[in-house]
Amino acid sequence: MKKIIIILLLAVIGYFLADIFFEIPFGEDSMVVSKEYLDKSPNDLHVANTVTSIVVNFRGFDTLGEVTVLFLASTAIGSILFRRRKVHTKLNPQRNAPHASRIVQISAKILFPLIVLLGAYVFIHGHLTPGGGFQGGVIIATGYLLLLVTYRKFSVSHSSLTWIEAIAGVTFAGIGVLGLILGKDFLENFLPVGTINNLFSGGIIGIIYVAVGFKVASELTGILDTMLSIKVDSEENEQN
Amino acid sequence: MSEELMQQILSISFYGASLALILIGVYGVLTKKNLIKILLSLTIVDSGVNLLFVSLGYIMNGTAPIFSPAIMDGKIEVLKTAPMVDPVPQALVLTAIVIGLGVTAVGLALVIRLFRHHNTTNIDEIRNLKW
Amino acid sequence: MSVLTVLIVVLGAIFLVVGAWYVLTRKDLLVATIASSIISLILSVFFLILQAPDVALTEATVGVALTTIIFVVTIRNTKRMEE
Amino acid sequence: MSNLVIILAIFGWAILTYLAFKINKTLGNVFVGVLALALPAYFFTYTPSDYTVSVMGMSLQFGFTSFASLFAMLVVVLSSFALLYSIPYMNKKDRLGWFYMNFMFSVGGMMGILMSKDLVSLFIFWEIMTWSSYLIVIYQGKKVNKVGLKYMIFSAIGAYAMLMAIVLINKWSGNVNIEQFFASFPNYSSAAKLLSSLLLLTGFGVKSALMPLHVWAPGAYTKSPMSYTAVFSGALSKMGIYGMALVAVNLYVHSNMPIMGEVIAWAGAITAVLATFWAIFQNDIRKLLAYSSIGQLGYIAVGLGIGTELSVFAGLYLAILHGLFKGVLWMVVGAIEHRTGKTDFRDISGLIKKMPFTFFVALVAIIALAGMPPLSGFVGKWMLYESMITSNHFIMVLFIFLSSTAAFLYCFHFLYGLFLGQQEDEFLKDVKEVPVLMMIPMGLISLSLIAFGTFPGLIFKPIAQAMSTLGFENVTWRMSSLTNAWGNSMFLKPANFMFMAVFVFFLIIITVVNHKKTKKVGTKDIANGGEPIRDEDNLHYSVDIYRPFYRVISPIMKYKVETFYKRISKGIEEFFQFFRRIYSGNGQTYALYVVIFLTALLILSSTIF
Amino acid sequence: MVVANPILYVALPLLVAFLLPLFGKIHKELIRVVPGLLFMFLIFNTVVLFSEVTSTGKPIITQIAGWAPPIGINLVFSAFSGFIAGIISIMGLLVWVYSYKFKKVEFDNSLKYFVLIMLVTAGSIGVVLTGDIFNLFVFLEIVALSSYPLVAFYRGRDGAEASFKYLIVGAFASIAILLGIVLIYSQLGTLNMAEISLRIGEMPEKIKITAFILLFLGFGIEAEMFPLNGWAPDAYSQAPGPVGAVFASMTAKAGIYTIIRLVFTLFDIDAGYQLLLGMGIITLVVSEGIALRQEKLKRMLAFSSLGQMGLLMIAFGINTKAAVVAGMFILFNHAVIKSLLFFSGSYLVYNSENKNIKDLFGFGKKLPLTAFLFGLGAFAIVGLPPLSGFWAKLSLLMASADSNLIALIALILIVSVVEIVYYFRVVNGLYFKKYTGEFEPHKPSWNASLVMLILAAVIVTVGLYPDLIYNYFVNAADALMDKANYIQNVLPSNFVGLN
Repeated sequence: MKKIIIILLLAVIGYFLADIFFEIPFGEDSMVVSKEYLDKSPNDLHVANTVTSIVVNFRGFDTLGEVTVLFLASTAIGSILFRRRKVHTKLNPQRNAPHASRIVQISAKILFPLIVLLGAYVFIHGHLTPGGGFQGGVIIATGYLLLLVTYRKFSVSHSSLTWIEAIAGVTFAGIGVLGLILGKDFLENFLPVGTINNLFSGGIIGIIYVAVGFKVASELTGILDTMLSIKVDSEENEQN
Repeated sequence: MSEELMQQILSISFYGASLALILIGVYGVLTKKNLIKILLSLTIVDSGVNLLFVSLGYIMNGTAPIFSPAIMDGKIEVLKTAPMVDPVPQALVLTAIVIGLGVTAVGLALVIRLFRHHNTTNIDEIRNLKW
Repeated sequence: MSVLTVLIVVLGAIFLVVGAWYVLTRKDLLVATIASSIISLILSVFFLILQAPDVALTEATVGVALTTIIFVVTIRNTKRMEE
Repeated sequence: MSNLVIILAIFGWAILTYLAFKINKTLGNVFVGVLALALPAYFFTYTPSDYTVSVMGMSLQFGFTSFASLFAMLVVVLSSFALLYSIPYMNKKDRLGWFYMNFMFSVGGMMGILMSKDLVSLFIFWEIMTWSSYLIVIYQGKKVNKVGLKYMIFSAIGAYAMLMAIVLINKWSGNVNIEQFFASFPNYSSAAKLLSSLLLLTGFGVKSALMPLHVWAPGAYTKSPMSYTAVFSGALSKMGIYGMALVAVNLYVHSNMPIMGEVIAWAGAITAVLATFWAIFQNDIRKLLAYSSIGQLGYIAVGLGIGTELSVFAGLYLAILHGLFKGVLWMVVGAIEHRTGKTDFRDISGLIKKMPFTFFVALVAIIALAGMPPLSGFVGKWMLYESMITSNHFIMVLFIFLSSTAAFLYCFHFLYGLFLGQQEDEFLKDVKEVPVLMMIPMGLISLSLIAFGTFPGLIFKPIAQAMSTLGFENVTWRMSSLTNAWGNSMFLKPANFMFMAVFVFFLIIITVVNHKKTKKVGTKDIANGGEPIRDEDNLHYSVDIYRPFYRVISPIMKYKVETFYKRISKGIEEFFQFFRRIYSGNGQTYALYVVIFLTALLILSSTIF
Repeated sequence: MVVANPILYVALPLLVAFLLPLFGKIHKELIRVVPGLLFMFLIFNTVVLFSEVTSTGKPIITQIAGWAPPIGINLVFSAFSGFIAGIISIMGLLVWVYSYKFKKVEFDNSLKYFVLIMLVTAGSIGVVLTGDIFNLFVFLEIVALSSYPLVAFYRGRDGAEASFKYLIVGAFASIAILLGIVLIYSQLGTLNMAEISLRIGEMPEKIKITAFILLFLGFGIEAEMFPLNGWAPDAYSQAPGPVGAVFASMTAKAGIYTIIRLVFTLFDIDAGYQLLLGMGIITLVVSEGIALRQEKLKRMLAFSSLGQMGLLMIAFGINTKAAVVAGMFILFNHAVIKSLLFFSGSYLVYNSENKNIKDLFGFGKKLPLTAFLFGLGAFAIVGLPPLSGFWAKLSLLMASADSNLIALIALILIVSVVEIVYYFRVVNGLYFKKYTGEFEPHKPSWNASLVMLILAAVIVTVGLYPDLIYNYFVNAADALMDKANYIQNVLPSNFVGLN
């Protein structure tokens, strides 16, 4: 009964939404602000990948927020699944299980640097080719995931993660504030823009994207590590 | 196949697929009792919205908004041979995907804690707070 | 845009809908999660067709890999089957 | 010096008093005494002037009209006496600083009400008065239970009705000035007239405990400390009368809406009868006085509602007088409670021996209350009857007559039960007369009651001045005689002397005749038909002395308004209990609400937008 | 070098949040000290910027990344948004002072707590200041994502359950908002709010209305509108004490801000005001009615808070200047008074397991100051003069009288009576019920007492002399209602006048 009602409700919503969407012509040029972006990205910023210039520069504030969201997610998961340090070694059965087979271990060892390299490539060339900080960061995080899964006792040094996280985050926000200090706007480019399609082009965009890459990689690795190292026994009560 | 027809079919497939994803996802959120299923449904809805957004920015026969050397000839002046698709929805969807990931991850962490607390993942049985 | 692409899109769209339904109805959460990662994969192909390589790359890494992993970890920590 | 300073000074002094009590009790008492003396000293010597404050684009005006200063006089006199009385009365209680602070706040609030020339500041001070009195009502803590809440709820209903009226008046008249409201009232549409006057009447009616809104009063009057109840019932309830007089006379008499006046008058008459009946059957002296207060306020409402010159005059006279004698009576109860610690008729008797002064004071006040000649209450009753007869309210006369006759019953009950009757030595052993500081206020007010009985002109003069604010110019009055519409006049001095002579004569005769027959009896000293008397049988004469009478009228008494209110509040709570189910605790349901809301908006989008 | 800049509201908390773990490595005490310094700086920022706005009478428009508004994202610090941002930053400092010693938490936990508090502040201020609709969405997500763990902060409670409900509903909100943004972008090709507002007439009617509905739904969830606020009471009641105040004074403010901007600035749909008014009335009545039937203190406070949000929606839905001024006043009051209630209330039920109202019976003697301040807050929120709540209620009533909404006045006043009933029930119990002895009173630390006293002082001062801040409300209302001015200030070149 409830399901039928829900289906009816959704049918109504679907009808209205479809009614709207099919009125928007598909595949037609209706750009307004984007034209400016497509014009300014290669000409003013000397950045080949317009998406990157939008993400990092024109709408860099969004990206700062986005990085914050990831940071928040990592903090949130840490807070929700918080463990005391002392019992950290008492890992769950999954982590206490025997290691993966030798073949997997060795291939993981070989794959890991390649994956990290790929990730680094992706975020270093974010302003030239598709991809960038997020994608590269996620790729690196999957590399660490490989190790975490393969070597059950492998654990990432939280201290170094914290450092990377903090430095990368501060680089991003700090570059923004540096612009302010130099008398420009927040996140405004204050470096020479270089030649388009060179690695060193786009001024601060490249630097920021590298910082984002490190940040994302460390956040996601942290998240994965937290989630993989959950202890099973029941939680201790805290009262307010 | 004519250009018009292709556009028609593409629009129906993209819009239709994204709408279907949204509605199916919402249906899942509303009816599935399992917490993890609910979160899976939410990711489906998110995917639907993202697909919709990107397909709205598409321009027929456009290219990706990346200026490649072939077009550039190494000059500062930009030559445009083909129209480029709208880069803004892509940038926004990038953000939206990451936000969706964050929400899903937090949700799953909550699921783990709820499971430890209630020893169930059925949403109907987790009702300590009501009225 | 070639006819082949259109064909892929139509098939993909159908597959998307069917896959989403499969995700919802499957009782085994692990299978459902894998199915949802396949949906993400198709989506990333769609993004590529829509000339959005950045989004495609993101969807491929986040949607296919990372989200799936987190779900799997959660399922390992809770119950595999939906009751 | 502007008027506002007085009020601010009172408020500031209240806080200082609180701090003084934190330091030392004696210091605090000194602070209380200083205010009690300074307040009348200042009030009767200063020259009023107007003052305007601008707040949030509204201009709030302060100043005394002659009508307000009539009530201000009552407030000042009564509260300074009550403050003096409090010092010994409250001596043994704790949290004195809190008590006195709120006491002074409510005095300041009352002065503020009287000084306000606009409705907003009136409302502000009204609310200050309300919550400070609420805080005193609940001062006694655990014993109070639900009384304070009831008081607060009813006050809130009244206050919000008033607030709504103020807001509407601001819209219709353009500002909140009271005089301009009265001036523009005739131009209101009839619906606006009805709405604004009903709301204002509800607001003022709650404080003056008119019948359907009186529910809070018995509890609140009895549960606050008696020294405050003297002010509470004597002066604070007069604020409702003050407002009602303003509204009733200015709006209905002068704007041709006599129907509202009739409503007030009938509400007052019914209140008078029913409250008096209730007062008769009370076994707690505080309850008795509380219901009696409600009844007396009914008389006043009758006077104001009829709206002729004489009736308003009578109403105001009764209002002032009621403040005085009820003040004394509450102080008497306080004195008894102070010395014996009891307030129930079952526990108290024969106090005349140990507390003769208190008895005398109570006697004076009771005679004034009952409206018998040598004392001032008589004058008020006389004028009230005359005004009712001259304005052809014959049925109402019956009501009032019934009520005043019935009032004799409880007056007798009060005097007899407390001071006369059976005497038990063990009970009276530790009882002493009250301290001097308590005697002075009671004595002085009683003296004034005697004086006004012969020279009512002492109060007639300010009342006549006050009447000019209400639009009755040149009211004639005499110092010690009453004239009526038919040209007869009665000189009070000879009449009172005659009455007293007769009274004394009979007193002597009865004393002489009965001298040999009287003997002291205890509560257990009773003839019985062979049944052994157990200890728990209370055979005090004055308990339930009116039971036969109660049996006669019990059918009327069964219907209490309170049950009606209870049912309403219960209904409301159950209604919302149902609403609570909306928050089912299931996250999915909440998500479903979102979807339903979206669907509803989409479906209705063509009609809404 | 710029000393004060709207951007610092967002940038600095993020910077400090990223750095806080490193500070923790230097010295553990820094974790608690540094956020306080940050909040103090934010208040300094507010003072400088606000005096500038007041003196020039024009909003401060900050570009980001050096691109003028339609291209880049911009922040608008006007008399309206700046005022709300100021309230949020001040409440941030107070929450920090209050929770400085709230509980002996471990290093890691207190680190996370302060990071989350800073980010929820930054997110709320970002929502209020931003001039770009997608940026607003991002900040809303930041607010939501920092609220989830805050709700679930204590393990002993059912925080996770509340948080999960919030997450589901919040995810719906973000989907609806995103869909609305998609629709707007597809038609107008821009995300800047000023430009959207300028060119909203170009959108086809049907799409415009659907976009409006979707955004209204999404923002309504954040603004705790009635059928959409199922998550709110749970979240309020399960969060740690100070976080309840955070919700009341920050996230709810951000939510109501979004819906106000939507109706007032973004769209030109007149029915939007009526819709807001209607939803406000329903929210008010239902929430206050349900609050009457609550047995748990925090849940009661939560429902009362929802009722206040309804009142806010009513005030802004009436859409006259007087009403908007009243709305600003209520907004200010709600932040101050509800925080005081949450602050003092959480100490009253500190040791109680279920936070039932009957657990605090007789605490008036045990915790005299806390109980007194709770009582003061209760007096203020029901609108007893001379406390600040009264003036807000009075101005709202006068505004609705000016708009001929007489039935509304009666309704608000009846609801106020209901409010009095349940608040005074608690106050009565606090002072006049017997202390059960079941729960040990927990004395608030000096910093908590300080915060509560500051809030109480604000309530009393504003109550005695409302003109002290009344002008700010008027300026804010002017800034909000003058849409043309907003557009002109953001887009000086594109602006040719409103159609």
